[in-house]
Amino acid sequence: MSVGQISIQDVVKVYDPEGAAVMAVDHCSLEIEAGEICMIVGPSGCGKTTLLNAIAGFHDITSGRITMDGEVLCSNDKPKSEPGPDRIVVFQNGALFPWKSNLENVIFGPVMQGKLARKQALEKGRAMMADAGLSGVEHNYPGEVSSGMRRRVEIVRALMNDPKALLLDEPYRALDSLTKSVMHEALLEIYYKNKVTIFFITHDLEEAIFLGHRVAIMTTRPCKPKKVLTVDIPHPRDYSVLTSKRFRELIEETNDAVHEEALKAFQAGEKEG
Amino acid sequence: MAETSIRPKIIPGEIVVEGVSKSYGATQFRKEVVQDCSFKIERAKLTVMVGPSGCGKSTLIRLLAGFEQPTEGSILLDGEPVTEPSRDRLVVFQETALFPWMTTWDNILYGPRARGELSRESLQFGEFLLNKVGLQEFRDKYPGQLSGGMQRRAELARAMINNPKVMILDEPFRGLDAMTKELMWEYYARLYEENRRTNFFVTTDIDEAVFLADRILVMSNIPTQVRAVIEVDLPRPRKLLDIFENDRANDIKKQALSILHAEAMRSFSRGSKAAADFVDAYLKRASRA
Amino acid sequence: MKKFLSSPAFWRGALSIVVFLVLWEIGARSKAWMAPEFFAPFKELLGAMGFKKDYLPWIGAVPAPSGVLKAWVAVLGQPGYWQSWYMSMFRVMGGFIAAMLIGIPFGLALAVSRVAHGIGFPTFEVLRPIPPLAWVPASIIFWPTQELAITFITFLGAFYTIVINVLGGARSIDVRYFQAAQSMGSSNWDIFRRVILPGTLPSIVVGSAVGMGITWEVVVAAEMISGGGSQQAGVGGGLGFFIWNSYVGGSYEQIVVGMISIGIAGFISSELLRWAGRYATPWLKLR
Amino acid sequence: MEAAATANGGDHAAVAVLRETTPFGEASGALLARIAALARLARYGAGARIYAPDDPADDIFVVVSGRVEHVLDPEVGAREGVKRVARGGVFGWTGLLLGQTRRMATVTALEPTEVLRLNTDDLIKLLSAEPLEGEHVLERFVSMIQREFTVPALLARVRRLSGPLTEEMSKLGLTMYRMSLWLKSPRPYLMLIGFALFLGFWYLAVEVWKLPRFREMPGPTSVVKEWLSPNPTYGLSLYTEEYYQHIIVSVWRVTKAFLLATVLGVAFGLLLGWSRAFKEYVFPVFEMLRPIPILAWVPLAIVMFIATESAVVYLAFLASFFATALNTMLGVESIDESYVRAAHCLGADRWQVFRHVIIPGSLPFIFTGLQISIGVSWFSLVAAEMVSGQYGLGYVINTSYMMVRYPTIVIGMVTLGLVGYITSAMVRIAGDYLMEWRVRELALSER
Repeated sequence: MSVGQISIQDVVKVYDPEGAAVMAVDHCSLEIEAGEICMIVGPSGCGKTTLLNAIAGFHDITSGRITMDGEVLCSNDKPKSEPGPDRIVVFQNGALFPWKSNLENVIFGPVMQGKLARKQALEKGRAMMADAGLSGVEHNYPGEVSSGMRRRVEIVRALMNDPKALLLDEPYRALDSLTKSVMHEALLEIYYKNKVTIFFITHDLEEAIFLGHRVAIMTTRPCKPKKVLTVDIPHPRDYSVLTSKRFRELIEETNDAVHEEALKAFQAGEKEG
Repeated sequence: MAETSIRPKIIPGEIVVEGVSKSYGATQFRKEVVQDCSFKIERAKLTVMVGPSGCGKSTLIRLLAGFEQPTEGSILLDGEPVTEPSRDRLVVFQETALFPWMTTWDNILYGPRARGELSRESLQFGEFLLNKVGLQEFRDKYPGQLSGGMQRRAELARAMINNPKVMILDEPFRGLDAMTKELMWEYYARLYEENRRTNFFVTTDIDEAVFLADRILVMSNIPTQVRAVIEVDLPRPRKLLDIFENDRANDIKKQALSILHAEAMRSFSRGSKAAADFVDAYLKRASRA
Repeated sequence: MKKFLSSPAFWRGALSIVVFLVLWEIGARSKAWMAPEFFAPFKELLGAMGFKKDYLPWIGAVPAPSGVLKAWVAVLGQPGYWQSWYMSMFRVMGGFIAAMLIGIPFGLALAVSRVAHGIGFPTFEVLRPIPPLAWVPASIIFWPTQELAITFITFLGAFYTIVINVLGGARSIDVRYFQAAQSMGSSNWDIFRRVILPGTLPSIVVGSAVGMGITWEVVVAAEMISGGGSQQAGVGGGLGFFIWNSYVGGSYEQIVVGMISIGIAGFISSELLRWAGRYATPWLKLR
Repeated sequence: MEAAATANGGDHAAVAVLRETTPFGEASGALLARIAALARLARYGAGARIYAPDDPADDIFVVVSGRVEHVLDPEVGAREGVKRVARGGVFGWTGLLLGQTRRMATVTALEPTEVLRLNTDDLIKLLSAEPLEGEHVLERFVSMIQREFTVPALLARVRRLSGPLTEEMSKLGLTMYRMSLWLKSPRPYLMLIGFALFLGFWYLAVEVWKLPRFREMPGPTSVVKEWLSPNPTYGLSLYTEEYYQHIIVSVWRVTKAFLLATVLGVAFGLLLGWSRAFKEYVFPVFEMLRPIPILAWVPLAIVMFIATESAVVYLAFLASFFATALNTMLGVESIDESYVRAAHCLGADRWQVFRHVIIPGSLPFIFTGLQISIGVSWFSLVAAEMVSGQYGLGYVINTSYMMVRYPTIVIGMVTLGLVGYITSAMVRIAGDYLMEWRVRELALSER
């Protein structure tokens, strides 16, 4: 039985209940299959990140339940779960420790948990970095390599802990589109090797359909799944998918749903995030 | 209020760039950024320059805007050499250059006020532009209180009030999220199609280039040169969905992509950070093909 | 405001201040409660460590808050106390305003013209490490009156900070703003007035708030050194002199009264400046 | 096929040719001579094949006379398939490419041709012997390869002169280059004008014009004379023992105060930033005491401390402590929350997060605090010494005023400035050393 099944059941999140009582997540339910790439698409500031924070254990939830492989992460009586190496977050602006070299970053997890002695961790770390095409930059600091490479070091750092799920918060937003296309392929490559569940938040519909097995389109704030699309393009996928007919049909099918939400956010003058 | 036409009478705004080179530093630390680069920006056309990031496009923009002088070669606007910044060639920068300490309205009026040409018409024209970019309610707000998309529109209005011969845009939509970006593409295309002012648009995003351009200049890596010129004969007004389905558009995209790959390959040998990732994909795809 | 009052943070803060005062009271009174025999061995130990025997080290010598309060209430009545407030305030304001009037244009000149920077900045940097108080003797010799001498020292205290902040602020204005203004046809004066000045305003506010804090530090010492410290028959006056006088006169409670008064004066003037700053830069306080 | 002939006499001719070739042209005479010595002259008849694809790529060729045709096979996809190379032209540089040992082109002599053959490995060894210039020549080689031959499919990096030495050397080269830039720019001369103006005015005002207020002031000449004279009239100059005694006393006091403030201040600041409860309890008292000017403590300090020595050090300590604690706290609060969250995700417990994220993350702010704190401790030390010290520079300045030894006042002030500057520079250097990652990042963004 492969691992990493996440089920979100009727989750509600209200910020500052007594004061402004801003509802960020409104009775959201979503099942994410084990080993699946599930894409969450929605306009900026619609509460997607709040959902991710709840799964990761950074925020509590007002009501509802989130479980992973049957084990309760958070629920009504335990509103906040503990962050752990079974579900690791890759942050939007990156969170590699700038004061540690890339290799030191990669081995941080296992060494901290005491799972691996430093020597084995270094060996495994070098192997995984080489595997992801990062050989040669082990001893550079994150600030010295390109943003695309930093992204991949961060994903390798997560995978060093053999997590059940990767939670990605718009990881490729700041990259220019040429580098972005490269990063998509690199992520798929890593996914095919490690078959870890991926919970991926984005604004970019094209990115969602190109990468995802399933795409959940969320409403503007407070966010809940408005439409869940199954992308029946076979994996492994590569760049030619982008110009295939089926891909364009899927885009058309979901475009007006997404556009509608974007326009609502646009008019409301919703500032970024 | 009558829709005053903002189409200028005779159509100015043709830029000819001839054998331009630009380098910084001296002796062994000299860095050639632009090298023997020549191209033409046709009047009343939307020319898009696309190239890998870090390939010297911004340097070319600074040369076109007159912020810097080329080491060799010449740049002519309607026959006149470009020597210093002027209202004829206005730049919309990648990060917003709205003055944070001025309200949106004061920002828009900055040009006429600075030149002492603040007349009733320019006020009226400012009002017209403010409505056109849909920022009436945000008139007294400071730029910091506007969202990314709104800042871009305010900046376009601030440039248009000066009626420049050429609008120069340096990856203006890069910071925006994907959805707002696509909305801004259509919005910007409408703006261009209305007054057909010469526009020079720089980007790293091929989809953006294909959707917006009448003509695409595909640039090489440092030292920058024009690698290819592709005419985009798609009909106007352009709609995102039909461009997306249009096969001609896809061919143009493929053509541009293959050239850009070759460019990124070469820059890899010089260890340029930005292109390194680009090459990985090419090598993988080449090996898989 | 109501939310702040009811929040736990406020109560915890209040509690810690009360505890601090109580401890201070007990410590200061250590001479009294340590008198009985019971503490004799403890006193021997203190003596052995080189401290005075009959009270707790350090804190024992400090007057108790209750005493300080009593002294403060008594002093409030005396015109001399308020006169020293006025004298110090006058000197601080004199030095501070002079530092603003000279410092801001000097800082802007350094930022705007390369030649001015080339000439002025190295000399400025060489003189900066010399602590302002080292200038006191030289200032007394140079300036005719004591008043001017002290005001010059407060001027120096604020001047360096203001110039550094203004220079840093003007330099940090993004080049894009200049380029945008230039392309829209602004003359150099226009750019200075409508880009450089507003762009530097936030750092002018920060510089002046910090500068104000330093002037209060400096005025105290200058008054002590020139007015009292060196036992010279100067006209004296000002809170610094008030403190020194209380020390010489042996009423330690008044020393603490003087210290707290200057603390309040410094705090108020810095806050006033920060408030004025917020008012002058509305675009900084966003939604 | 290849008539190899090495003629020593040919060295001069070889140097002349090398002078004309693109990559070697800019090298210095000495390096050129050594390269020429390496070269072997070779002659080919018209139509002779010099090498073909897959031959071993051992030598680099420089055409002395005649012309060759250099044809890259189409599969390589080079921009210019066919290229004619005449005198001063270079070809056959494949050996320079990383991991490339086989030829890729066919080269035939179009007419009787003379060439210089340079073994690639020997050339690389020679160039690494002179890293600075060698690196420069190789750099030219790379840009030449870029411009004339595009070989996308082949793509390999040019073999670099590896080894730490070259990196240091190029850094040295960079600083020397910046130095030469600085000298060429008007800045140093303006600086001299600035100093001249200041000292000139001081000299004129005091010793020549004798302006009203300036009359009693000590002039620059008297100060310098006093400072440099072996037996100074007022007993204090570079030669007297006492001068250094005062300096040592002051520096030792500041060091004691600074170190104590750093240890306590950083620990206190980290706690303030790290635990919200601790901050809510303690910070109000801290903020209540902070506005009190340090120097208002002087009389109280004298009362509290029996020995004036510890009173002076206490005052310098207090000033530093507030600055360090506050900046350390700001440092902890400035750390991006996602770093803490990332560490939690990776299974680090609270203490590990503190050690591996909070402390390194707040280092930049801590060092800003330390820079301010060293300045402020000098600031307070001087005043404390002036009011109550027995030794130290502050004491010197004050007593020399009272004893009407005016030049010594200025000597004291200038010494204070120098010593203050040196100590804060040491703090900055320590900071750069500890935060190498920041230094590299800033350097990178600068380039």
